[in-house]
Parts: sequence; structure tokens; C-alpha cells
Amino acid sequence: MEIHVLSPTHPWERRVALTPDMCRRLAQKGHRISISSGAGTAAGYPDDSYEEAGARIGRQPDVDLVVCVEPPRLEEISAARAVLGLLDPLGAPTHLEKLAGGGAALLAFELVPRTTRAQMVDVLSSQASLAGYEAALEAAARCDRIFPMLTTAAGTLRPAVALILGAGVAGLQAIATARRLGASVSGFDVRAAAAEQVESLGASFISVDIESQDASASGGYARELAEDTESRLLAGLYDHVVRADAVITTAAIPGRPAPRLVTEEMVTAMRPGAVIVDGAASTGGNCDVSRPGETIVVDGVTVSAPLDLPSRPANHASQLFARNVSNYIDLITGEDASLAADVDDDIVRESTAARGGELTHTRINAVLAGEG
Amino acid sequence: MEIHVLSPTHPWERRVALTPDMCRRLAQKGHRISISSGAGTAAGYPDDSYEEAGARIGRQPDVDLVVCVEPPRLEEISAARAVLGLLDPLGAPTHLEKLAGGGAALLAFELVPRTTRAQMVDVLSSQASLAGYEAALEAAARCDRIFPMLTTAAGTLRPAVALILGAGVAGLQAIATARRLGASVSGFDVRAAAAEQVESLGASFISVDIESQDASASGGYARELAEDTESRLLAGLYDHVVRADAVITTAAIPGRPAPRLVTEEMVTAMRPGAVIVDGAASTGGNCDVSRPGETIVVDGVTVSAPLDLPSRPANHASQLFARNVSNYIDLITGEDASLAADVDDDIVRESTAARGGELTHTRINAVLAGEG
Amino acid sequence: MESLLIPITVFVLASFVGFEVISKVPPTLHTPLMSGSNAISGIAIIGAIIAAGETTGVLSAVLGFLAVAMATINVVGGFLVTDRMLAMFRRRPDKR
Amino acid sequence: MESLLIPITVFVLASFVGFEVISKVPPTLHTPLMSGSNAISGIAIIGAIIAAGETTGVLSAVLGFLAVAMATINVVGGFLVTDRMLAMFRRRPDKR
Amino acid sequence: MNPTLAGYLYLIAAALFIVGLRRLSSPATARSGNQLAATGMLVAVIVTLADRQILSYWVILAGLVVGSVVGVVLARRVEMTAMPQLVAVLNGFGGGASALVALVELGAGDDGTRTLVTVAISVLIGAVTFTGSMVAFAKLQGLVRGAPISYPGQRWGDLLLAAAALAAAIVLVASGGEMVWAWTTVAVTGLLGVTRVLPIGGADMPVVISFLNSASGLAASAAGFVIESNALVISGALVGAAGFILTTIMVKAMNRSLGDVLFGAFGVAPDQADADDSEKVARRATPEDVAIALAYARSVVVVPGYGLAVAQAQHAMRELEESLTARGVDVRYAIHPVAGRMPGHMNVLLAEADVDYERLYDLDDINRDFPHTDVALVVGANDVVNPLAREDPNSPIAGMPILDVDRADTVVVVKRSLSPGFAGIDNPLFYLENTMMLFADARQGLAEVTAAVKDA
Amino acid sequence: MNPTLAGYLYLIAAALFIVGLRRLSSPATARSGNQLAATGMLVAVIVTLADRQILSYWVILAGLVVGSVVGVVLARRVEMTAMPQLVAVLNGFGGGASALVALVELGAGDDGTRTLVTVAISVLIGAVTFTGSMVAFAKLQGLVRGAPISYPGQRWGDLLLAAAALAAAIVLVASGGEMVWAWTTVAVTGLLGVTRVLPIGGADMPVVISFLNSASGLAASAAGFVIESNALVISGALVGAAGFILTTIMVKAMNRSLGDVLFGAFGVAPDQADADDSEKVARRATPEDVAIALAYARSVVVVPGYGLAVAQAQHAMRELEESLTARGVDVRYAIHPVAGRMPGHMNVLLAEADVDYERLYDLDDINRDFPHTDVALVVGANDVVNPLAREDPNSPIAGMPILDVDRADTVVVVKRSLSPGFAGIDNPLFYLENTMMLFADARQGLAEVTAAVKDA
Ligand SMILES: NC(=O)c1ccc[n+]([C@@H]2O[C@H](COP(=O)([O-])OP(=O)(O)OC[C@H]3O[C@@H](n4cnc5c(N)ncnc54)[C@H](OP(=O)(O)O)[C@@H]3O)[C@@H](O)[C@H]2O)c1
Ligand SMILES: NC(=O)c1ccc[n+]([C@@H]2O[C@H](COP(=O)([O-])OP(=O)(O)OC[C@H]3O[C@@H](n4cnc5c(N)ncnc54)[C@H](OP(=O)(O)O)[C@@H]3O)[C@@H](O)[C@H]2O)c1
Ligand SMILES: NC(=O)c1ccc[n+]([C@@H]2O[C@H](COP(=O)([O-])OP(=O)(O)OC[C@H]3O[C@@H](n4cnc5c(N)ncnc54)[C@H](O)[C@@H]3O)[C@@H](O)[C@H]2O)c1
Ligand SMILES: NC(=O)c1ccc[n+]([C@@H]2O[C@H](COP(=O)([O-])OP(=O)(O)OC[C@H]3O[C@@H](n4cnc5c(N)ncnc54)[C@H](O)[C@@H]3O)[C@@H](O)[C@H]2O)c1
Repeated sequence: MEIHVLSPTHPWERRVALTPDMCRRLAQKGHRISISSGAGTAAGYPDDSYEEAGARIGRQPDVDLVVCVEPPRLEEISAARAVLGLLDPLGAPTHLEKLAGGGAALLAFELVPRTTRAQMVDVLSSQASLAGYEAALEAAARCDRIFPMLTTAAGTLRPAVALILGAGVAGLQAIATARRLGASVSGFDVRAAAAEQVESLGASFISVDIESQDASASGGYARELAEDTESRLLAGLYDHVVRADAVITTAAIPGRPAPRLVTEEMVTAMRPGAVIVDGAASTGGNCDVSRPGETIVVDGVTVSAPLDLPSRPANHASQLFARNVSNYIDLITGEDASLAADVDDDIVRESTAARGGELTHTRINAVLAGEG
Repeated sequence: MEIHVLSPTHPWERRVALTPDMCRRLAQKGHRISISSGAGTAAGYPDDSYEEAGARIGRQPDVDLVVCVEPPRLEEISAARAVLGLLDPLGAPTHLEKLAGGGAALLAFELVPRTTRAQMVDVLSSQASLAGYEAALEAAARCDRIFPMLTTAAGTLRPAVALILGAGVAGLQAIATARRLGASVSGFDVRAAAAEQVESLGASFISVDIESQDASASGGYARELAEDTESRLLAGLYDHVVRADAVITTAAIPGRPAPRLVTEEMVTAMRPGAVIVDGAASTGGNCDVSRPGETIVVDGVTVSAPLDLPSRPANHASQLFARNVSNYIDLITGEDASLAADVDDDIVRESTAARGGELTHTRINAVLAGEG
Repeated sequence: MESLLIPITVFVLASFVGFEVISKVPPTLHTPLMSGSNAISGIAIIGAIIAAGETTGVLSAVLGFLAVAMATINVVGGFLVTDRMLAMFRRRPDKR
Repeated sequence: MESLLIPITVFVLASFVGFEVISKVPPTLHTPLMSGSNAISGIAIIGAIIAAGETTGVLSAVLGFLAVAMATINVVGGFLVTDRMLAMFRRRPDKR
Repeated sequence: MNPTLAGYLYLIAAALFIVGLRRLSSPATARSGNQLAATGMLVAVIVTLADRQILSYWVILAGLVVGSVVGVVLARRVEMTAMPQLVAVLNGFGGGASALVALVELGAGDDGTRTLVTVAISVLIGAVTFTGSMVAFAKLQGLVRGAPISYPGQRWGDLLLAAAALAAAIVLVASGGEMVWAWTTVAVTGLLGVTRVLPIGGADMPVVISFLNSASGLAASAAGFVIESNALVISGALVGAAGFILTTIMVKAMNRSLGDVLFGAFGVAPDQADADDSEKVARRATPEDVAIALAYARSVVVVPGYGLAVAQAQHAMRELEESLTARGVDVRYAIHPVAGRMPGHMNVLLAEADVDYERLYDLDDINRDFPHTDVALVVGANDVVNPLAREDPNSPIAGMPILDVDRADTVVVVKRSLSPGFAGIDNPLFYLENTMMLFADARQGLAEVTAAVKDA
Repeated sequence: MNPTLAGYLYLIAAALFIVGLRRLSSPATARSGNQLAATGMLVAVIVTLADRQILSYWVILAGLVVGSVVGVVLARRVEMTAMPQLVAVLNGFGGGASALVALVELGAGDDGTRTLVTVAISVLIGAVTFTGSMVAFAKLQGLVRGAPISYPGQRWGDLLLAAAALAAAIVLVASGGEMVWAWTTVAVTGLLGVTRVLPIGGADMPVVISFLNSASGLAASAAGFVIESNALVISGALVGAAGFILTTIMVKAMNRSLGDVLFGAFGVAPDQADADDSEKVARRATPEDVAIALAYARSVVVVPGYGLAVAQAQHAMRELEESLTARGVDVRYAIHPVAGRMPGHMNVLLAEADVDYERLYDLDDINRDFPHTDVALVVGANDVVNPLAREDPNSPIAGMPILDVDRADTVVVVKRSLSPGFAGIDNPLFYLENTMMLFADARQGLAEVTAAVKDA
């Protein structure tokens, strides 16, 4: 099939959906690839590296599949039969509705099911790992204390206390990274399975008695907490947050605003010089005071809410992204390397957000209904 | 004695020479302490924390000893009998000469000898450790690859290749930190003893055949290389530098400009997305293209030459600094907690840069002569 | 009683040897060791030979023959099979 | 020769026991073990008692006395001193 | 032959048995030990033939030839997996021979009380060893149901039989050696052997055989008292004691007690107890078994999984790696893309334990090598080595590439139980012929294996 | 007493010796083993007194009383450090007793050749044991120079003496037991004992004593043949064999061979060879010694230094920590501010090995605790534990606060040699009475200690 790779649009987005390596792999399977000029530059892949890999630079007339790292504008996908990428179907469903109007099938990585087999195309997981790593680095770099313990002739520095709230893919990686740096790390999550996972990284799990059932939903995701449960949770977290030198939050609920975990009261009670890295900035943030995309100082406490975490290690992030894309393309490739019209595969079925101009996914429709 | 703590002057300097804890300790020994208002704020110590510790805010009339983290202006030390701090005697000897004119004894941490006993007052060591840690973090944060190896369903990311040039205190700490983060680390130094030390951190040592003797000088410092040795060295390093994802340089020679280790040619040959952190920025940098205090991108390679590395973990850095200051004050305290006029202690003797209006240190005079 | 003192002394000492000789045996060796010591207990073959050598009647000859045959199976089969089992403890040759 | 078969059998078996009984001894136990086995070799006291009990002349009485005394020193001193050395293997009491 | 010389030669034979047995208990020397013991036996047989006044060589010769042929054929032909059965049969023959010797002696008539007592003992032990071993064989061979077979009141029945056997033996002695009582003793005791072994589960059979072996050693020793042969006394006592120790070691390795095994009546095979399905049987291994498999391997591939992380066993694993590489074993790690619970989970752990990056292999690279791998050591991994992903298209993990550990010569799996992993499905790997299960917390288990490797 | 009963009681005594000796070879059971053996001895003595036809009890009683008093006093009074000497003396007395018994037997007259042969053997071994042990004692006690003492042609001289002793013994037998030849044998053999032991270095004395002990066991066994006492035969053979094994173990632990020790003539004590100054002697320990010191301690403080880093022994250290804490030992780490070569060097390593932060103690906190610490384990540290910093104001490290490990009950230092650390100065810690040096690469050494802890 004819595949086109879009350039990222946001200023901080540096990833690219296909790397030269993956272009080569796809070309070997019979696909033809074109790429918007400069799409890979920020990720360390200049145009000529794509040309070497057999891709053409610039948009070609007939495109079967457009791949992208961000929701594209409608004009970018015109005439394409399908679009594959991070399309933010649950965060920006109205934009998606508009895109669907173009008639192309919209394949959103966000909707890939969380089955074992689907992991090979699970962009959310692959990018969240990197985001977690970067969140920990951000916290370490911005903290006015070093993470490891240090015994020197000028006295002993105790290890910094790092607290990770939300122990999903990103949270676990943040825990692992903070532990690597030598901090004294604890983690928290509302899913019951998380405790063992946190401990499997050598960190300790904070148990907050929120007198509620395990908040696991299907597919490894969490569900929202009832209001009184939430307040009990915040009360339980207070002491831990206030004592920490670095707090990293990564809690999220698909299709919902990020849960509130760090209140303004907590921030003011923290030690000046401490740092909060809000990894859930793109869905509003887990911290009351965080301003997505900015780093502010509140009462001496640095509150960073970056939007570009996975994009920071752009080269590695693109490698993983491209491999996910390539694996996904394998799923929708029919005979003669053509785009298969109808695929009987649960991964493809579940991740299809729109088809033939219609939004086909119940979750998106549910969100739209909720918004409307 | 009457001790006064100056505020830092440079915008990026956030450390403070005495922490409330150390003020308390000194007060117990009979000293009286005052501190310039706001001196500790950036390090996480607001004025009231000093007041609680028994210090007064603002300059007092009669001051025996002024302590500072940066070379002070002449007016700041007027009427003081002695000044203790980082005074940059070898880097800015003319300014020192001016200060000496004020008549106060100038006690420069930079001149503290490298004996085992002197480590308790060795500010260079304590701050260099933190600088090395921050240099590694800076490199990790700015690199477009993550440091650790990562095996995922979207393929395996090989560990980043980190190269640390100059394996002194800062370099070793950078090695340790990069290793902690999971990078594949190698180190280099011209001192022969460094090889074992690098390996003692589990990293590998690069042996460059520079056909010269061990370049160790007295006191654990290195000496400058002959010109042809230098070019052989650069040739030997070329491949290693070019292959690296992150290069951290910390090489220095006391009183001399930082040695050249990364040439412009190397930078251009590096992979776009790679990063160089030049830890020797304050003495001109080890990299040809680095601009002290700035981060630039050259042919896709990020070159960062921060001046504020030790100041970044301001709180911890101040704790170590303050402990060094307090230990030093013990050395120059005579009867009744007064400033001892003449101390028979090799540490004090060697670190005295000026006394009675005269520069007394041979090394400074040598540097001044060289400059003139 | 007196006449038993010597064989009992011998028996006690041999038992001590038996107890001491086996101390920490890895489980993989349990079967070979059992098989080997079983073959040793086939020492009853001596009795069988003596008994068979003394036989006079037909019945006792048959019994004697059976005794010798069974003991021999025990001994011969026992040692051989033990050896076969132990062949695995040679280092495996390089396969690649 | 025949009369020696039994004691030799006993000797061989006892030697086997001796060889087997000592296998891996931590060096810290070398001295106590040596001392303990030395005390056991003081079994020569039996010979001394028998010899002394048979004495008739003065010289042999003196020699017999000496033999018993020396053997007794060996036995009594040996076991006691071994015990003293081994006292260190009791877990030390809490000192704090 | 001079009887004194014969005595010394017998002593040498006995010494050979001792040394042989000693060497048999360590892997490195076991083979030579067996050969020494066999040499000892040869010496003893030759001396006996030369020394004693043999009336008819024919019977003996016939017995020797027939026995040798049968022995050789059995030892050669039987499959490696049928070894325990074979040992049972051989042991039974040994016991049978003892009993027969006693009967023949008795037939020779004119015996003192002491001889009669020993004869009775020989008959008792010999007969029970014979029938017990045969039942054990039948169970192991699958001729009889492996599961415990018993009848209500078994205990009392056995007690009664035992009393009857004893009584018959006593009457035999009291009667001055009436042949009929001897046969009665044989019959009753033989029956006891059958009913006593039938209720014991198949997995416990090795213990039973070992125990009977120890008993037959005592029988031989008893015979030694009768014919005043120190060789028999020594060898018998040796085997009796060594066999007893071995039995207790085996019982301990199964976490049982001897009484439990022999009289537990309804003892269930522990191996089978764990399987959730009676047909699939997982082979339980001890740390020592695993240590030997690893220590004598040329190449080992370690597959870490989530269990390694849960147990925080990375340091223990590293330690094991070191002790293996010190022995010259080639150790590599196969990292599955989704092992653990987060991407790179295994990387974090192994880096912490400072495992060399060079030793880590990706799925594609290592899968080619499994057929040439001696041992695949699976530590707390489950889904990522589940062959169902390849074989069963309806499985929830169908289509996921897995690590083909089942293609290695031997697979060792270290986990706490047979319970499933993240995907919640059973793993047929655990029930393969070439799989050994070490049921343990990974950290603890690996530490024990490391300790055992040092002794292997 | 019924001689048969006596025989059985002797057998029991022998069995007690066997069990006792067995238990003596493991730290946990050693004490009870010694007590069992002593009980066995008591049984044997009482049986002998009751059984034999004793003509004069007075001589015996006097001997027993005097011997017991002396024995008790010696055992109680002698300092722990003088134990080897004491064992030498006791061993010498044992040998002397054997020789005297033979002489008395001879005096009783009327002996067959067999008795004479055994008497000769007893005299030979007894006399050499007596004088050899006494020389060993004198050397250890410092009465004679510890260094090897010899004369030119020593080898030939000794050979001559040995030949003469043998000849005298043969004549003794041939002459049918002439007393004069007996005394000649005693004299020549005694002299041989002296000249043979004098050339052996002080540090090898324990081996010599152990060897002589083994020999005296054989002498006792020989006596057993004479008086037809199986108790003597068994105990003697037991001690002979066990003593021989022990001797070879000791020799191996010193990395020597037995021939080397006994006939190396100018064997130098290996302990002393390492000291760069002949007056300061460092005590060399084996991993097993260290393991026992640690395993039986209540509290251990580990002091890591640069050598730990160089050897990358952090994981091995962690492993040791675990096996100690599993035994209930309290393990803490003392981190000196300037240990290693960069600030926080030890922190990095111990964090990598995942040592709990709670176990790390600063200098000030831990220095208070050393006087209450059983064992301070110094791993590759040197300057930071050098007492000269406290004691010698002219030392380059004067005034640096150090970790006061020398105040712990026992100090174990693991490093490769006695060479100095960063500061380049010698460390008197290594030569303290309560310091054991384990000369090894830290990683290797700690791994061996861990293995040995498991057996302790
Ligand atoms: N990598 C990722 O990003 C990611 C994320 C989410 C989910 N997953 C899923 O997680 C699974 C990973 O496979 P896996 O093979 O690593 O793990 P797994 O299939 O979950 O199996 C782990 C096994 O470890 C054993 N275990 C647990 N604790 C143990 C302990 N202390 N000692 C010894 N064994 C222990 C358990 O058996 P016992 O209870 O019998 O001991 C369990 O069967 C895959 O299904 C994957 O799809 C992966
Ligand atoms: N911490 C800092 O920031 C810093 C910086 C520079 C200098 N220093 C200085 O470094 C010293 C640190 O003291 P320290 O006690 O840690 O170290 P040290 O005094 O240098 O002693 C280290 C010892 O480790 C042993 N060693 C080396 N390799 C070994 C191996 N593979 N296995 C076992 N042992 C090994 C060496 O003895 P063998 O050769 O006999 O094995 C050596 O004596 C102080 O003098 C300090 O002033 C410290
Ligand atoms: N089966 C698979 O193959 C597969 C693939 C990817 C992820 N997963 C699993 O799914 C889980 C979540 O994945 P994710 O990280 O992408 O989820 P996510 O990004 O949606 O959420 C991040 C984390 O925030 C947590 N969270 C939600 N509300 C919270 C609250 N109020 N307080 C604290 N924490 C809260 C969630 O439980 C989750 O762990 C992980 O356990 C992961 O292992 C499984
Ligand atoms: N004895 C003590 O108590 C004590 C105290 C502090 C430091 N030290 C030792 O002193 C040494 C240096 O300390 P520092 O880090 O403060 O020194 P520094 O900051 O002056 O120099 C940093 C490093 O750069 C290296 N260097 C110089 N020219 C180079 C070149 N051309 N190429 C590569 N590397 C070059 C030096 O060798 C040094 O290791 C360290 O080894 C440290 O351990 C000892």
C-alpha cells in the first residue's frame, strides 16, 4: 500500500511515526512510503536518511494510509483511505468527528485493547514507558536535593524521598528510574494489582485505607472513584505528599479528566525546593495548581506539568512508535501488500474509531454524549 | 567570633555558605552569626529559619569573618578581618588582588591542600560531586535517547553510550550516575590512577595510547599535556566521542584553562540528537564549541555548558558547603571563640591567599605573572 | 554370647561406616546409589553359592540353582544398570 | 596369621570410620578436634592401668605409676581443655 | 584355598565395597565407585568358589550363567525411564535369593538354635523383600494401578499378618527346623509384602524399594552370622546402614517422614497432588537436582519473568550465573518483550544486579538457539514461555511470540506453584517430559541452587 | 566382671568415641561430642578397673589422682592463647605413657615374638611422640627459638638416627626382650624426635602435633593387638585415621604438603613470610575461620572501602549479609566519609547491591558501638580504619576521624595483601591480637566466606 508519514504539528512534538529502519522493513514487504519533508529531523532522522531507506520526500497523490504521531488536520488526510496514529479519540472526540467526515477509516492507537497479543501495537504502553523515565529525570533535575544518599567528608546527605502516584506503565517506569538514581521511593495506585508490581521494583507501596473496592476496570485501566472515596484518598495521601522531596503523578482514567491527587493545600505544605512533576498534564493534571505545558513555582515548590515527556527522547520514542506502526500495518495488510478492506482481527476492530464517515466506537460516542 | 554570611551575587548562584543547622552549631561554640537578608532563600532556607537558629538578619558593624560562596565585591568585605569562601584565586587573580587590598586575610577554598585530613574542608570535592551528578542528569535529560536498555513489545532499545572525559571527583560521580541510569559507560582521564577508579564503579576505562607518562601532578591534580601529546590524545578520543550518545567532560587543571578534549570536528561527526555536557565551562570548557552558560545545538548535537551545576541541588549543596565552612572555622578559632591571629595548621596556611594586604600564595603569584 | 562379640563388633563398625559413608547425596544420585548398594547387597550370592554347592537332593538343587541365578541377576544387572545410569555424569560434548 | 585376621578386620573397619568421620572441618575447629582426638588416644590409659596393676618390682611400679599418671593427664587435661576451647561456640549473650 | 588368605581377600572385597559406596555418593566419582564395588563382588565370588568345599559345581555354574545372561539383558534393554522398576526387580531377586539360601540351609538339616534364628530372620526379610519389590515393580510399570490400593481394616489385617509371620518363624525355630514351617513363614510373609506395599502410592515406590534394599542388607548380614562370614556381615551391615540413611534422605527430600510413607496407608504421590488434572503430572525437582542439571550443562539460557521481580531475585540470579560461569557453563539471558509488568521490567532488575548487557538476548536472537541449549532456566516466567501461544489459536495469548524453551534439552522452571500467570491460563510446559519444576520463591530457590552447585 | 560383658562395654565405649569424634568436627555439635567421648573414656577406665586382675591398686590410684590433679590444673590455668602448647604437652604425655606401658610389659617378662613386635612398635612411636611433642611445646612456648633450627647434614643425621632406632628395636625383638635394648630404643628414638622437630618452623607445629597424635593413635592400636583389647584397637585406629585426615586438612589449609612440613627442613612459617617486619605478625585466616567468627557473632559491622569497589564485591557482600541475617546476626555497615575514591563511592555500590539504607551508619553513630560489636568486617578498606590517625600526630592522616574497628572484639580484614592504601602508610590494625587477615580479592573472598557460613 501507499503510506504517507505526516510531520508533527505541535511545537514540542519531535517524534515521527516511521523511522528509516521501519520504512525499509515495510518497503521490503511491498509497501511504498512517502514522508513530509523534515518530519523526522527533530527525531534525529534527516530527510536523506529516509531517501536512503527508499522513501520519497513529500506527499504523493494516491495515499492509502496516513500515519501520524498527533491528530492531523482534516486537509492532511484528504484522499487517504485510512489514518493510523495517536488521534486522541477520547480527549478530543469532536475533532475526531470532523476527521471522520473525511471518509477515511480512523485507526486510533488509543483504542488498542490491552490484550497480551496487542502489546506489539500498543503505542500507549511504549510511549508511557519513556514518559515515566523522563518524568523521573525531570523531577531529579528540578529538585534542590540530589536523589541518592551521599556520605562525604562534609556530612551525609540522606536520599531524597520520591513519591509516585499512579503506578501504571509510566508510573512504574518512573519508580524504576527514581530507584536507579538512589531515591527512597514509594508508589501508590488505586488498582489492587499495583501493590505487588510496585514492590517488584524494590519500592514500597503506600497503602491508603480508602475503604473501597479495588478500582480496577477492564483492560488494566482504573475507574473513577466516588466523591467520598476521593476525599478519603486525598486525606490519606496528604502526609506522604507533604514529606516528599519529589512527587511524580501519572494517574489517568481513559476518556476522563485526570484524577485529583495533589491539592493546593498539599503544595503549600511542602518543603520549599521540593518538586512536583505532573505527568497527567495532557488530561488536565493530577495536581490542582499545575499548568499544563508550564513549570511554575508555588511557595517555593516547583510544579512542572510537561506535555512533551514522551517526545523528549525523540529518537528512541520514534523507534518504538515506528515499530508499533509497522506491526499494526502488518495487521491491515491484505493480499499483494494492499490495504485490506475488512479485517477480522479484534485489535483492528477495537481500535477503529471511524469507518465510512461514521464514528463506530461506543466509547467515543459515550464521551461525546457526555460532553454534549 | 562575629561571622557574616553574604548573599550570592550571580543570578544562577543559589547556594548559601551557612545553613541554619550550621549556624546553630557555630552559635553553640560561642560564635555570633549574621546573614544578609534572603541569602538562603534560593537554597530553601528563608530568613526566619536563620532567626530560629539564632542568627541575625542583616550586616552587623564589627565582623571578624565573612563567608561566601562566590568572590565578594570589595565593599562587601570592608572592615572584615578575614574572608572565607570560593574566591577563585587562580581563575580571577586580579580581582583577588583587589580584595587583598582591603587588608583582610583571604582564605580560599580553592587552595585547600588535597590531603586526607583536609577533605573535611574540601569544598571543591564536595561541590564537584554534586556537579558530576547534575552533569549526568543534564546529559540524560537532553539526550534524544534514554540511557537504560529497554526490551519492549515494540523492540529493544540498546542502552545509550555515555562517555565521561576527566575522571576526577565530578567525573567519577557522573560515571556513577550514568551507570545508575543504565547507560553503557566508559571513562577517560590522563592520570594513571584513574583507570582503576573508573573500573571500581563498574564502568570501562578507555585507554588512549598517548605515549606519555602518567600526567598526575601533586595533590591528585593533573598537569597540562605537551602539544603533540594533546593531538595524539584527541586523535585517540575521536572514535569514542563520535560513537557516543552522551559525552560529559569534567577535565580541569588548576589555574589553567580547561584542556581541549572535544573538537568541533568531533561534534559535527556526532549523531544528531547526541548531547555534550561540558562540565568545565567555568574554565573555558573542554569542548571547542561550547559557550559557557548556554546550551546550543550544533549540527543536531546539543552542547550544554552550564555554569550552575553544583548550584542546582542548592539545598544539598549548601548543606555540604556549610559543613565545610563550619569545619574550617573550627581550624581558625582561637581561645574564647575568637579568630586566631596566626594558625599553625598546614590546611589554613596553604589556603591563605592573602594576608595583611599582600597576596601570599606562590601559585597565585605564578598565575598573575603568567597573565601579565 | 561370647562367640557373638566379634561379629557384633564387626557389624557395629560396618554399620558406622555405612552411616558415615552416605551423607549429602544429591537427589539425582538417589536412584543410582540405591541401585549400586542393592548390587552390593547381592553379596548374598556368596551364601547362595555355598548353599548350592552343598545341595544333595533335587529340591534343594533346584532351590540352590534358583538362589544362585537370582543373586547373580541382582549382582550383574545391578552393577551394569548403575553404570548405565551414571553415564549421564560425563560432561556433555560440545553440540554446536 | 589367622589369629590376626579378626583384629585386623576390626582395625580396618575402625580406620574407615576414622577416615569418614572427619571430612570438612573448619580451621577454627582444627585445634579443638586435635585436642579431642588426642584425648581419645589417651585410651592407652587402659594399657597403663593393666600394666600398673601387674607390677611387682619397684622400678616397674615407678614406671607403672608414671604411665598411669601421664595417661591420666592426657585424658583429663585433654577433654577439659577441649571443652574450654569449645566454649566459644556457644552463641554470645547479648551484651548491650 | 587357605581359609586365612580367603579371610583377607574377603576383607579386601569389603573394603572395596566401602570405598565404592563412598564414591557412589558424589556425581564426579560415582562411576568409578560402582566399578570398584563390582570388582569387590568379583573377588568375593571367586574366593567363595575357590575356598568352600563345593560338592556340585553344575548347579552353581548353571545359576551363574543363567543369572548373568538375564542380568546383562535386563540392564541393557531396559529404557532409562524404567530404571526404578528395574531396580525394584533386582532388589526383589536379591531378597528372594536370601530367602532361598536360608531354605536350602534348612534342608541341609542339623542346625543349632542360633542358625535357626538367623535362618528365620533371612526368610522373613527375604520373602517380604521379594514380594514387596515385585509389587513395587508392578506399580511402577503400570501393571497395577499406581494409586494406593487398600481395603477397609487394612491396618489390622497387616498387623495380623505380621503377627502370623512372626509366629510361624518362631515355631520354625522351636520345631528345630521343620520345613513346613519354613514354607509357611515364606507364604505368610510374602503375602504381607504384597498387602503392605499395595496401599503405597506410586510416587513413594522409590522409598519403599530403598527401604527394602536396606532390609535385604540386614538379611545378608544375618546370613553372615550363620555361615560365619565377616564379608557378609560387613557388606550386609554396610548396605543396611547406607540404605537406611539413603531412605531417610529420600524421604526428607520429599518432605515426608518414613512412617508416613510406609504406614500412611493412603499416602498420595506429592507430585500428583499439585497437578490440577490427574493426567498431567509435573515433575518436582529439588535444588540439588536443578544444580546438577545446571552444573553439568554446557549452555544455559535463563528466562526471567515477573516472578523474578516479585521475589526480588535478581541478585540471587546473578550469583547463580557467576557460580555457573566459574564452572565454564555458558550462561545467557533471554528477555521476552513483555516479561514482567512494564516494558523493560527485566532490564531494570538485571541492570541492578549488574548483569552484563552482552549476555542479554532478544527473543528472535535466542529462539534459534534453544534447540542447542542444554538447560533453559525459567525463573518466575509463565505466559512468555507458554507453548499454547504457538499451538492453540483460541488461547488469549495466541499469536504472541514466545520463548521456545520447550525446545531445550531440559527445562527447569522455578516458581512457587503451578498457578497461572497474568493471562490466567494453564501452561503445558510444566508437564513436559523434559521439564523439572522447582517449587520455591525464586530468591530462596535460586540461593539454594547456587549453594548446591558448589557441591555438585 | 564377666569378660563378655566387659567386651560389650568396651564396644559401647568405642561407639561413644566414634560418635564423639563425629560431632567434634562440626561447630554446633562439637561440645557434646567431646562430652560423649569423655563418657566413653570413663566407661573404658571403669571396666578396666573392674575387669582385670589388679594386683596393686595403690600404684594405679596414685597415678590416677596425680594425673587428674595435674590435668585439671593445666586445663584450667593455661591461657587461651597457649592452647596449642598445652595440646603438645598432653600429646607428649600420651606418647610417653604408651612407651612406658610397653616397657612395663617387657619388664613383666615372658613375651612371645608377636608381643615383642608390638612392644617395639609402641616404644618407637611412644618415644618419638614424647620428645617430639615436648620440642613442639618448647618452640610454641618460646622456650626454644621458633625459627627452624638445624645443622648441616641434618637429613643424613636423621636418617642415621632412624636406622639406629629401627635396628635397636629389631635387636630388642631378636634378643627376646632384653631390657637394655628397650632403653636403647627409647634413647635413640627420643633423640630422633628432638632432631626431627627442631628444624620445623614454629607455625608448622600444629601440623607436627596433629601428626604425632595420629601416630600415638596407631601406637595405642598396636598395644590393643598385644593385650587383645578391641577397645584399644578400635580407638587407636580411629584416632590414627582421623588424626591423619585432620593433619592433611590442616596442611591443605596452609597450602602445603605433609612431606613439605615434616621434611622441608627449612620450612618457614607462612604467616610470618607475609609480614614485612619480622616482629609484627599478622594472623592469616581462611574463609572458614571468618565464616565461623561471623556466623556465631551477635553483631557484625561491615566497613567497606576502596577495595570493595575495585573488586566489585558489592553483590558478594550483600549475599553475605543475607546469609548472616538469616542466621539472626545483626549486620550493619559503617560508611566512612572518605572511603573509596570519590564522595559517596560506597553509597553507589551498596545502593546497586540494594543494601537497605537503614543499615548504613555514619562514622559518629557507629563509633560508639564498636566496643559492643562482636566482629568488625573490614572489606578492602585501609586508611579509614588506620589507628595511626588517632595515635600518631606525625602521620599523614593524623587528625582524620577513623572508624574505631580495633575496639571490636574481633576484626576481620579482607584484602589481598598487607600493602598500604591511598595514604601509603602501614596499618598497625593488621597486626593486632584480635585481627584476622583474609588475604583474597574481596569478591572471591566474600563468596567463599558466604559458602562457608552455610556450613558453619
Ligand atoms: N511487560 C509488560 O509491559 C506487561 C505489562 C502488563 C502485563 N504484562 C503481561 O504479563 C505477563 C508477563 O509474563 P511473565 O512470564 O513475565 O509473568 P507471568 O506470566 O505473569 O508469570 C509470572 C509467574 O511468576 C511466578 N511468581 C510470582 N511470584 C513469584 C515468586 N516470589 N517466586 C517465584 N515465582 C513467582 C508466578 O507463579 P507462582 O504463583 O506459581 O509462583 C507466575 O506464574 C504477560 O502475560 C504479559 O502480557 C506485561
Ligand atoms: N572518598 C573520597 O572522596 C576520596 C578521594 C580521593 C582519595 N581518598 C582517599 O582514599 C582513601 C580511602 O580509604 P579506603 O580505606 O577506602 O581505601 P584505601 O585506604 O585506599 O585502601 C584500599 C585497600 O583495598 C585493598 N584492595 C584493593 N583492591 C582490592 C581487591 N580487589 N580486593 C580486596 N582488597 C582490595 C587494598 O589492599 P590490597 O592491595 O592489599 O588488596 C587497599 O589497601 C583515604 O585515604 C582517602 O583519603 C578518598
Ligand atoms: N495486558 C497488557 O498487555 C497490558 C498492556 C499495557 C498496560 N497494561 C496494564 O494496564 C495498567 C494501566 O496501564 P496504563 O498505565 O496505560 O494506564 P493509565 O495511563 O490509564 O493510568 C495510569 C495509572 O493511573 C492509575 N490511577 C487511576 N486513577 C487513580 C487514582 N485516583 N489514584 C491513583 N492512581 C490512579 C491507574 O490505575 C493506572 O495504573 C498497567 O497495570 C499495565 O500493566 C496491560
Ligand atoms: N587526597 C584527597 O583527599 C583528595 C581530595 C579530593 C580529590 N582528590 C583526588 O584528586 C583527583 C582530582 O580531583 P578533581 O576532580 O578535583 O580534579 P580537577 O577538577 O582539577 O580535574 C578533574 C579531572 O580532569 C582530569 N584531567 C586533566 N587534564 C585532562 C586531560 N587532558 N584529559 C583528561 N582528563 C584530564 C584530571 O586528571 C582530573 O581527574 C581525584 O582523583 C581525586 O580523587 C584527593
